[in-house]
Amino acid sequence: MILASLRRKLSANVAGGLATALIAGSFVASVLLFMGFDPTSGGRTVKLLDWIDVGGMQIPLALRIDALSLTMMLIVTGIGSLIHLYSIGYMHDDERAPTFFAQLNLFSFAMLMLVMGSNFLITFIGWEGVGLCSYLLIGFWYKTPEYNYAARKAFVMNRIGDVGVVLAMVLLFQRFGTLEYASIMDMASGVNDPLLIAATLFLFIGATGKSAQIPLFTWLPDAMAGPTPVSALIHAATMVTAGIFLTVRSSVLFELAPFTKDIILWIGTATALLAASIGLFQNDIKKVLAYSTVSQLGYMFVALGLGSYSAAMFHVTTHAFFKALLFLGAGSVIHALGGEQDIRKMGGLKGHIKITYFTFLVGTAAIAGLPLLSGFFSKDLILAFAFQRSPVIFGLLLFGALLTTFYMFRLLFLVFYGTYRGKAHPHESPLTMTIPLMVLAVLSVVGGLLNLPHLFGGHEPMKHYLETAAAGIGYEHLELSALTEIILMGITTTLVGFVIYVAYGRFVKTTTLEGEEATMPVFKRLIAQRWRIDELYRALFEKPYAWLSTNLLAVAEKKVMVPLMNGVGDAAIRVGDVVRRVQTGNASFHLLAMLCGLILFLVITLMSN
Amino acid sequence: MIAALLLLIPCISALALVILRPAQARPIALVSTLASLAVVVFAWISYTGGMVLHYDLDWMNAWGLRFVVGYDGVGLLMLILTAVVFPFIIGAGYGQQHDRPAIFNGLLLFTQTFLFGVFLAQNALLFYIFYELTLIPVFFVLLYWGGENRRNITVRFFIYTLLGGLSLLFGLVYLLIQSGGNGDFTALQALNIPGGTQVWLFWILFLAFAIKLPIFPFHSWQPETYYMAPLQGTMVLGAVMLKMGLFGVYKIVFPIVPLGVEHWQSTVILLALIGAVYAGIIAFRQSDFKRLVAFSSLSHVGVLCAGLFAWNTYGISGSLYQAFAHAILVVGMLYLVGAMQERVGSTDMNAMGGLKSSMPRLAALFLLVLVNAVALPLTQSFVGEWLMFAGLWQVDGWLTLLAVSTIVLGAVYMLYAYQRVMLGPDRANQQLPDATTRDHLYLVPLIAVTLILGVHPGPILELVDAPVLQLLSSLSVN
Amino acid sequence: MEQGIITAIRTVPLDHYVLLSFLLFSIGVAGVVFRRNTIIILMCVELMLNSVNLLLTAFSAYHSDPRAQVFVFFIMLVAAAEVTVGLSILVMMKRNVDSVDVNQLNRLKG
Amino acid sequence: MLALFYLFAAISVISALVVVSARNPINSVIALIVCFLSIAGHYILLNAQFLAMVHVIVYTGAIMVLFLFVIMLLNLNKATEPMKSLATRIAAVTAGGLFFLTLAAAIRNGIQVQAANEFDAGVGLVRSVGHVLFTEFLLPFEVSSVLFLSAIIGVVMLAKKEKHQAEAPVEPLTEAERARRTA
Repeated sequence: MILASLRRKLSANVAGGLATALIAGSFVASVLLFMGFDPTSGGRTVKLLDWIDVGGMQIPLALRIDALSLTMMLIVTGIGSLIHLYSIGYMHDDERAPTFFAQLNLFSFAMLMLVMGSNFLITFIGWEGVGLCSYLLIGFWYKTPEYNYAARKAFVMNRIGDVGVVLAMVLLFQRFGTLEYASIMDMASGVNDPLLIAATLFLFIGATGKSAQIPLFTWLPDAMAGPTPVSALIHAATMVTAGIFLTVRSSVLFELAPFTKDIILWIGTATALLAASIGLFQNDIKKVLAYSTVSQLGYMFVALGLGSYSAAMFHVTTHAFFKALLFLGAGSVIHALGGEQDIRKMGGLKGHIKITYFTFLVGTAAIAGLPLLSGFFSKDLILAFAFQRSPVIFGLLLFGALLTTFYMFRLLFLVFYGTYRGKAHPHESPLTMTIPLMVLAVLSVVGGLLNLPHLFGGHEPMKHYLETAAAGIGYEHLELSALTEIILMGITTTLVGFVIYVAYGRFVKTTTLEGEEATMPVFKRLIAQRWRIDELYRALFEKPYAWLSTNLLAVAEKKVMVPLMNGVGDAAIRVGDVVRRVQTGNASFHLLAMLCGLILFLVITLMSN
Repeated sequence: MIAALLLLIPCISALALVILRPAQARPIALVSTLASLAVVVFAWISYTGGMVLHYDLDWMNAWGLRFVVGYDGVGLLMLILTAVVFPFIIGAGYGQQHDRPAIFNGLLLFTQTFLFGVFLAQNALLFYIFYELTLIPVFFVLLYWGGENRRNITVRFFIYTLLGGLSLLFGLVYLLIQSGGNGDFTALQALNIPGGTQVWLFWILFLAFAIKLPIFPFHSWQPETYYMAPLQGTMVLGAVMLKMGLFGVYKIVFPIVPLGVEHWQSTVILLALIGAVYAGIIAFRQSDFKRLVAFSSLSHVGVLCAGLFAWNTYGISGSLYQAFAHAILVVGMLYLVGAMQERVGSTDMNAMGGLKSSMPRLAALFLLVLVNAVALPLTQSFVGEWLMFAGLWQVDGWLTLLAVSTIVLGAVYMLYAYQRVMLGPDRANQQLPDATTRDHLYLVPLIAVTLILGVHPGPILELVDAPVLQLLSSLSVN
Repeated sequence: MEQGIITAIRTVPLDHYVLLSFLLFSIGVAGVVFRRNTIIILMCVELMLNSVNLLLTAFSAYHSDPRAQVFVFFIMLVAAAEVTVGLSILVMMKRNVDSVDVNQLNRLKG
Repeated sequence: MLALFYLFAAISVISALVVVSARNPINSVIALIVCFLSIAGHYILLNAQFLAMVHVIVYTGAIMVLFLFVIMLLNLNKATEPMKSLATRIAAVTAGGLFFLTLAAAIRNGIQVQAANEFDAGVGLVRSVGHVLFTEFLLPFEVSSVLFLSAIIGVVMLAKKEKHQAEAPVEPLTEAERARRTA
């Protein structure tokens, strides 16, 4: 059954139907696995072959099936199948569609390796693999230099994160002598070692790269250059959650390193707020969603920093549902308008593309956390944990959530309400595209049931399920009284409702569009220009690097190193020149010299006797 | 028998080519290299571990020169490497125009002979003789078939490497005096040289290999020479000859002056890594494809050398494994350089761009080669690099950080190069042919080797494992 | 008769012969360096060869070993060949540069 | 006996000095012939009769005549040779003297040799030398004929006037150049 899910890599370059069938097949395989899996057994490891075996290092190519990997497998294959199906419609007029599906399948393969690996190094295979696929798919339309740049940026930023992962792996290997998750987690419990702080910090650096956290988040908005299904699958639902997955995988280590958890907490909070603020004034439909993704990932990291791994995974799941939905919806809009992405040129689409509108509405409501939708439960769980830790964090996160609500509804209203401001003739997407939308919409609505809290009569099934795989979940304690929880939810919901009302007034009644950046007030312009972080990075890293590269060549290499080498050659030539003068060519002089040498030689011989 | 065949096959065919100058020089050379490959594969299959001695003959005993040839696991790995890479090197000639192909291929085969000699020699002087002999055919290849400014660059290259060789000879003579005129490696390794002596003797011996590899700051001959050399010459230099440096360090420096290695270990690692980062940064702005490959090779070699000097099982095995990966990689990259040159007419990347539209298959092949260059997991390079990082960590965390940072630099310049060559808007007038059958025949096996050994590195690692452990344990006993 | 020869040979100490041949050799060497006329330089070389021959013969006689004398014989052979070649070179030189001054032959200048 | 030795020694040294110092090549040749003859005398003193004969025939009879021929052929029988600079001459004489001194110093303690073989009055006669020559050294003897052959060929090649050389001598010297060189 595991091989069934691996099989897709082999037959990847056929058309979309086959690709979809394959990934759907692997989804079925995953479901079967899920059905046949007994969570109490803790998981099993299937060894495929020896991979690296040198000296004391034995790293098998092995897969691990447990609650955590199964959850991720279901997300990856499930949403993956839907998005494949969607892509058939979306990419039908692109001549390189087979390539697209091949790369998409390769991505699924890598992502499955990532979640199924039984040790860090196998996970790393997938980790790098998804990076490569992400690179390929962002740069899918390779004829536009900006897209290539975005692809390269994504890969390089991921690579910087990978440095962290490699270092963490090396460190863990040095400490524990193995990279198997199970063994490390067993050995690590109770160990108090500053080494663990270093290792977890390195892991977190890797996670910031892959999951687009400060400081490595700028690649994700640029990654929207790729086709929209790619954005949905890779840059919203699956790949970007790899960092969270890895953290949950090694939750035991993080539990032993509270310092790292604090850092994760603050970075998560900062990212959530920063990205949400940027989202406020973006005009590109996909960019808004991208910043929203970054922001939501920030929430997940906050959950991790708070030690509530199950909440993070829960949010990963619900986020996968509604963000995939939103992206696909956005894709459908773009498709309907023949490639237009600027929301200033949309509006009033509610009547033209009903299914898209409706599903998009559901997604927006879910992400905003309207009661009883999936986002409501997962986000509130995080907020509750935050409140337990400190009201300040709770306040900040709540503010972030309100921002999210505001810009999401701004998006919704600007796109679907008001009057149509564009030129193209909007038309509804084919069935292959709308079916996934509907399925995802349903999931977004009911996703909350997966981890229904006690308050609503549930008993957090997902948490208990995951607990069998990630020991860190066992440390979680949410000890808020039911009353507090209800009050918190009440506050949140009220404020969200208020914000929606404000947004409605601003964008439906009057349709406020953002003007040119130059006319904005300073602060607003700063936000609209994404806090100028891209420019900052460019000035701070890219330009100096290029400068360094040019000058190392021009100065260090050409002026120092090459002359040094030439110096050796020239020295030889110069010595030759000096010696040459002795060679007058005058035979008697040579003879005389020879004679002198002979005399000298004889004298020395005689002396030494 | 195997040793004799390995030395004789290329040598005889080389002589035949040079003397008879047949019209079909390249196929003959190709067959000869394939025959060598078959012999090596046979040796590999029949290898059961330990040191295999083929000949142990007296030659000029008074000078410590004896004809002792054989191999252990590492030697065999190097033989495999040479044998695998050479058919590709000869095969690369199909895209190139040479005058006097018979002599050219003959010289390449001579190089192969001497390289086999280097990797087979179990006597220090025999090693030295072969080591220097390899320079001679390469010298002529560079001098007569090189590009612009070849006289100057070739002579400088020659002087520079000879200087290193001289230093090595000096060290070997010193060792011979110490050992009472017995030049066999076994005898030299049994010497107990005092620590103070080892400290300076280390550099005397290592200088040759440092130049050959080359590591920073001895590298400056490399980029220009690689650029100027004919494609196949660059392949020989980059894929195989620099491995002599690694092999020399493993065979001579490590066992004979272990205390010196211990003393200079961190210095060498630091230098090597500085070189790796330095070259990685420079490579970014290179506008010439071939120079870029030269600098990227320089960068990889820095990490290789650092891994070797990590001086533990992981580091050394990783480095030796990576040596193999690097050879395959260099040949693949350079072949692509050649393929581009054939089509576009120069190696300048400014003249390329947008080629993916007209040659999607070649672009895909390029990407697969590139994946190895940036050491993505499940390629050969990843295994090597991972082992080296693990080894380096045991030496120093900061150095590891430096080493790991090269994977970022590698991604930066490689992807930038890929973008400049393949991606971007179409160029209107370019209707260039896509990958031909020859390109496929050439690159697909290389990529296959990369991937197979990336997924299943066991066979190679097995070869390396035992000798490295033996080396390290013999040193700790001393 | 035999005894006479023995005394005849052994009366003169070996040192004397050695010294004599050294002297002749040194004179030859000095001549080679001293003169510029190539033909005289050639003659001086002959002189040096002869001094060596003398030395060999002296030792041969003292040791009663004829093999050294065979050696001298070979030296003479070689000397004869050498002179013919040397003189023909001289003729060439005269023909080409119209001089037998050895200083004219400075083409070996580096 | 000793007196004879001194006589021959004096003759050979003096004539050798004349060879070196004579301005006219003809005088040098004559002196060299005298020198060679005195060396032949030494050979006879040493009972090396065969060598003495060969010496006289080869050197005096053949080689020196060849020298004379060449001198006459090239018209060198005038004392036209420019002398070297004083410094060089002094250096040459000093070097030669020093060389002699060093060599002499090597045997300052005399030479201690034990006669290797029993004395044999026949050594040095044609019989003994010939016997060794045609048994032990037969091969070198035959090979020397090859040497002569190559010498003959070499001489013929060298002496033969080549056409292009005759037409255009290699870099004919200008008058100024020649003056500079001889200076």
